[in-house]
Amino acid sequence: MRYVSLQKNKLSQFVKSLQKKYKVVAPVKKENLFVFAEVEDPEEISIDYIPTILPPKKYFLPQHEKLGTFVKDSVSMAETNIDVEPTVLFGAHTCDIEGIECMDIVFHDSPLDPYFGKRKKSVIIIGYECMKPCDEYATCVTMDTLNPRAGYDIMITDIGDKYILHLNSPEGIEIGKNALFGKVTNERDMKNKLLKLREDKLKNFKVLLDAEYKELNKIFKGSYNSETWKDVGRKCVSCGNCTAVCPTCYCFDIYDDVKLDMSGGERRRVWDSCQLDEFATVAGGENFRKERSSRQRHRYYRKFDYSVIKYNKFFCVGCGRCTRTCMADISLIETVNSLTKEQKNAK
Amino acid sequence: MSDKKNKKVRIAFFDFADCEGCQLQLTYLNEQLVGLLDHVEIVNFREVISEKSDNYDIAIVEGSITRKHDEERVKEIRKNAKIVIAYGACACIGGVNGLRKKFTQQEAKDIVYKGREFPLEAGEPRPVHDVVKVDYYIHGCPTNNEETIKALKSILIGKGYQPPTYPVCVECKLKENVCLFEKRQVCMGPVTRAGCGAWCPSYGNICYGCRGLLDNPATQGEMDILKKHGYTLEELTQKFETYNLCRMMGEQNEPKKS
Amino acid sequence: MSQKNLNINVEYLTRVEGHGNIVINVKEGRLQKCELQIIEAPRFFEAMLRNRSIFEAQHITSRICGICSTGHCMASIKASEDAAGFTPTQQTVLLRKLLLHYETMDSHLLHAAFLVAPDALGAPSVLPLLSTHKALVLMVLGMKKDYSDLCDMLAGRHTHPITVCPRGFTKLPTKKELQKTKDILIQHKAKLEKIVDLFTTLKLPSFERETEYVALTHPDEYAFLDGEITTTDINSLVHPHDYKEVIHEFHVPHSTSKHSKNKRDSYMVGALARVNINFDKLNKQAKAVATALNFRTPSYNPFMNTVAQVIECAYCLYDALAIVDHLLKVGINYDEVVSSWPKVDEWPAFKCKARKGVGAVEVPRGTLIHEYTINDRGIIKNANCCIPTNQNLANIDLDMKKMIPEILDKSKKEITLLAEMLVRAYDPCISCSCHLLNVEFME
Amino acid sequence: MQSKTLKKGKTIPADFLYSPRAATIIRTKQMTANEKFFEIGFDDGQPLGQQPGQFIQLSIFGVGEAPVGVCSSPTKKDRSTFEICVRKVGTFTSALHRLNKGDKLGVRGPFGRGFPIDELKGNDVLIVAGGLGIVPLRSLINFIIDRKRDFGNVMILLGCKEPKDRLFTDEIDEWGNMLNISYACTVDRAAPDWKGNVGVITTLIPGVHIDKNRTYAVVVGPPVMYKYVIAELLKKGLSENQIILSLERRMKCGLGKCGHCQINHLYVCKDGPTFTYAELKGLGEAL
Ligand SMILES: Cc1cc2nc3c(=O)[nH]c(=O)nc-3n(C[C@H](O)[C@H](O)[C@H](O)COP(=O)(O)OP(=O)(O)OC[C@H]3O[C@@H](n4cnc5c(N)ncnc54)[C@H](O)[C@@H]3O)c2cc1C
Ligand code: SF4
Ligand code: SF4
Ligand code: SF4
Repeated sequence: MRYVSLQKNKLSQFVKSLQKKYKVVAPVKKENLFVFAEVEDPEEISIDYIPTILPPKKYFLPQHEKLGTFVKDSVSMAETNIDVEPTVLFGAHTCDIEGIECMDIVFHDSPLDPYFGKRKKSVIIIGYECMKPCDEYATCVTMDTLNPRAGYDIMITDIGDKYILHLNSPEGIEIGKNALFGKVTNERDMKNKLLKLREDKLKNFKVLLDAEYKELNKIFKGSYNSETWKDVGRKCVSCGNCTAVCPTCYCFDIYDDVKLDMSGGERRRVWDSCQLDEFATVAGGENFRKERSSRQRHRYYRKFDYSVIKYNKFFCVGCGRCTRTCMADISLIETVNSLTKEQKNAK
Repeated sequence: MSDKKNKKVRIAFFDFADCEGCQLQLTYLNEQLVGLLDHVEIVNFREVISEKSDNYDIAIVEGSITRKHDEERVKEIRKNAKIVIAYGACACIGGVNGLRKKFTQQEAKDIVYKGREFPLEAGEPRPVHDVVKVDYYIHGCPTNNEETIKALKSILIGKGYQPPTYPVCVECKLKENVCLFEKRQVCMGPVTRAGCGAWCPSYGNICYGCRGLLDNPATQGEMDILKKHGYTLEELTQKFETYNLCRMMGEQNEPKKS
Repeated sequence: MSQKNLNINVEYLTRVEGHGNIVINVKEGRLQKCELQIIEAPRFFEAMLRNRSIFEAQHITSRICGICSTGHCMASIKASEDAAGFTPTQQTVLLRKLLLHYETMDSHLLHAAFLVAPDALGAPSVLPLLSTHKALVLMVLGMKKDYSDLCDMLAGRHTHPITVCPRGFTKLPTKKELQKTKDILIQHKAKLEKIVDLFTTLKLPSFERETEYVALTHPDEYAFLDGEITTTDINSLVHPHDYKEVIHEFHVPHSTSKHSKNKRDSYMVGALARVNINFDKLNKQAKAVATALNFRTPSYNPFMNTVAQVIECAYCLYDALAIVDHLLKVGINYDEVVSSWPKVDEWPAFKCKARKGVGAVEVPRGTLIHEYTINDRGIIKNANCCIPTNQNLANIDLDMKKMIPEILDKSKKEITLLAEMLVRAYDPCISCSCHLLNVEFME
Repeated sequence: MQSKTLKKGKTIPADFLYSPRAATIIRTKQMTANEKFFEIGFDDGQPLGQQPGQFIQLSIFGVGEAPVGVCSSPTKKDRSTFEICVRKVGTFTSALHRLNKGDKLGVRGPFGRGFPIDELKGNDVLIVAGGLGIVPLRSLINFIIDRKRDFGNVMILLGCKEPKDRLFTDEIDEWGNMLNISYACTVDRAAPDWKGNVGVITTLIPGVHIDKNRTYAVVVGPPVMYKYVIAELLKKGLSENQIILSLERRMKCGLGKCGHCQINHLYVCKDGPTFTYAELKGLGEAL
């Protein structure tokens, strides 16, 4: 059984049943925006939300993470307690699920990052399919992350009169055994129905990028020395917001934190950003990406070119966060369109 | 500097023109302070204890240097101390004291001491490094205990302390705050040195830049942003000035890494 | 009386906030000179406020003094709102009162337990008390930590509060935080009793000098945040706008600092003045403390200021609890969150009333007044701040002048100590006063 | 999909990937005012097992970590120790300089891709070292010396700022005495008593005789040096594949995750630090 149904007014009850076994994190309102946070009362969940300030990557690679503890005069790290509770990530959009997949590739790429690995294993991902665009910043249509594909345990789709849950893993199937759910008798019909639904919903989504998915990499191949980077660099204030909010940015710094009594301490890692002055600076002061323009270019290339070379995958999932968050109004859509125009004119 | 010989490091606090709010922060440390006292001995802390001593290793200097007499006093402190730490915005960058520089000394006196017949000694407010060499900086108005502790620990184990070179936004985003710009407000976070944990934005206020402009601030970028938001050039400079006037008036910049 | 010669010069008086010297000169048993000198560097805040916006005035003036920053914030905000014509909501007023109570309790407690008690117990500082009165010291430390936590929850931090600004708060406490506030405050009831117990055993010097007492007063409440000015010498109320009718600032030849007086040569502000004037308005818990500590109004003993502070601690604690209970009952309205500045779409066209505004607040050390004259963009064109410590300076000098001859038969050490204790009893805050005081070295 | 069964707060061993192994300093030697040499051995007696050109992450708890190249050859007689030479430039390196014989430190690694020994075998090797570049190259030189019959002619060109900056001076003379190894040294500026060459290292290249068909050039030095040296080597007729470089970038994890050392799509810590010029050519951020 791969599909079950759920009455629309039963969503809260479903969450409650999950809370018996898991910590549930879901989108909740924070002022005029949204964040993923632990929910106590299912009513707190805002299931209709635009992408949260930080993507769910924080559950797999926390902002600050302990790598190990050490005691004075010893040189290896002691056992460390990483606090991974069995967690349900509830209501993740398909773009964010794709983002988690990207992180997964990087951290599983040999050598496997043990901390990420452990956390990944402890989180059950329950997605919620988007039927309409979030806002004018999302480019999920072009990036092909609009529809559920993989990387989730359960996907919830609103088919109008009720929800359909696609159970995509043993854990998902286990959860699907809950008495709350109705049977879906004809699975093939349901599959076709969903396919049709996905075709139909496309017309709700405006295409904002002037380049198509398959052209994107080629455009970047030709744009390394584009003037566009200078424009972007002039505007950028190097605040690092765009990388913090990106679901596929994973760079980090490592630092030691000593205990007050100096008897030992912790080695920790913290999110870092390639947009910051110091990121590529070495002792002596040489900075290999001194210009803001080169740092911005680096960010874009990590999404649209380097990742393709390394992992054969775009590392932009089209969530629109970097554009939404940028106080300098640097827009991914405008940047990519400007590159596209340049490339097309050049031909 | 470590406790190799099991000798406690002697720390002395001194204050100059300031509000003493940064020293006050330390009284909130409580248990942490007790932990620290295993390694250090506080020999001068006028606000809390009566005893005084000239024998110290680390001098923590709070406040801006203004008058001739203060200049001499801080030079004496520099002579006595192995390490001098500028503590708080007034000491590190001049802080709000710098605002006085919008006026000449005479103008300021006329405004505040109207009708006074007696002499009044004042001086130009200056960050400590304008008068003596400073080894480390702990920024903020007020300083943030978390950073103070971090810095003291690092200095005590001999690794020294270099405050962040990135902007407040970095810490702000990690805390998942709604950016003030997304609430139609303007913020100095992008050009201000981090280390406070985005204290003010986390409580819904804007960043006022109390930790000083970054070494390499995107001033033009920030100006463009503010202008776009309807600020005049004058209002804009005012925003930069609240804490940074000493630096903006071309006084010696805060020296780069020591 | 002895034919004594005495020269006392206490440089950098400790355990007060800011820098001050005490100079006493006695020749052949006659007092030649006796004054508290302020040696803090002048900082010119009134000048600094010129051409700044009312939306940052509280941010800037809070930096007058780290200890009194909440008080300055409140006075500043009230002056700004008064000038610009903003009226705070009921909820805002309650939360501001709450914050001011935290400030008062914290400041009084620090003063009473850590700065005054060591003197009364004959210790040079609070540190030796750690061995003799360990439990108590730790308890007070814990209480201080609580106040700082409470301030963190409500204002982001204690020193230089973040969330308080003209028009309201930039962040409002959650229900959980209110509940936690209540829990903490309830625990303080018993702790306060211990402090009261300590003060029943402490012997404060018995010195008296009748003077004028000045404070805000309010028909319905013990005045802290709001009220009109009154004194023990006048029988009328003075609107804050007319504060200059009571507070006459003047320069004196023997000192370079501004002093204040009304009809007499000096007056006193602060806890003692407030309790003397507003005793009726205290809640029953505070009155009980007054009885326990043998406090009778009017008290003319400046050393009793500390006792008055303990009484006020009780008032604030129970009033704070009442406020929190009320807020828990009616719930916080989160739509009242304000931006610290007008939002960017309001800003270019922002207009307000152009006129004078005055904010008068009772802060721990007495009546604090900020007066701003603003233009229609809310830009301050003229500012004046009247600081409690300043207002007390003349009174301190006169108290010393009366007290020293009375105790000349004591040793120099004892005289010095008593003089220091007297100054400390006023809990002077010299950082504050020094925004307009000068320095003069007596060698 | 894997089954997800982790329990709350489970304690896991600090992973070896991030957890250093305990090591002890066996011997130190102050080489110049700013460079110090350390011989280090793991406390469990295991050899490091590095290839020439690989690096390790040194760790001093409380201070942090820094990458340093290993300057001893795996063919060294006593395999239970290895050697490094570090210049004092910042926080970590200063702390390291304070350590002496008997002090403990942590070591992770070896990391990265070393010099392509298999390709060098049977060929002539031209070694070009600028400044501190001699440090990782020393491991290659010693490797070649120990396996001399596997290699053809070896030429060593050394450049540094001043004569007093030269490292491994005693060994260099020895290298010069070895059969089939020739060496030349130049300094940027020198006192009158200096008898050797004066000028930047590129000035030495036109003078060397190489068989362009069977020579590999291995170049390590400060970033500014590469462009000029490569141009000279190309003039000599070497192909892009015959020029091997070792790069230095900021590094934190050494595992190809933290992103600091990235040059375009390459991670210096994992894909490098040694690269052929062919691999780097055209990468905007490499040279
Ligand atoms: C592959 C490789 C091999 C190296 N081999 C040697 C060697 O054999 N001898 C030697 O003296 N130096 C070597 N270095 C350079 C050495 O790593 C730096 O000098 C050192 O990291 C500076 O650290 P610091 O803490 O003293 O300086 P800080 O300026 O305080 O740097 C702080 C941190 O930034 C990172 N960092 C700063 N500069 C560099 C840099 N140049 N490279 C990598 N990370 C950096 C480190 O994590 C360092 O701990 C090598 C670097 C690399 C990448
Ligand atoms: S969010 Fe915008 S201003 Fe900030 S670093 Fe990214 S591109 Fe630059
Ligand atoms: S609120 Fe201020 S500090 Fe925070 S991200 Fe926005 S601009 Fe930066
Ligand atoms: S947010 Fe800005 S003003 Fe506030 S403490 Fe931090 S640096 Fe200072």
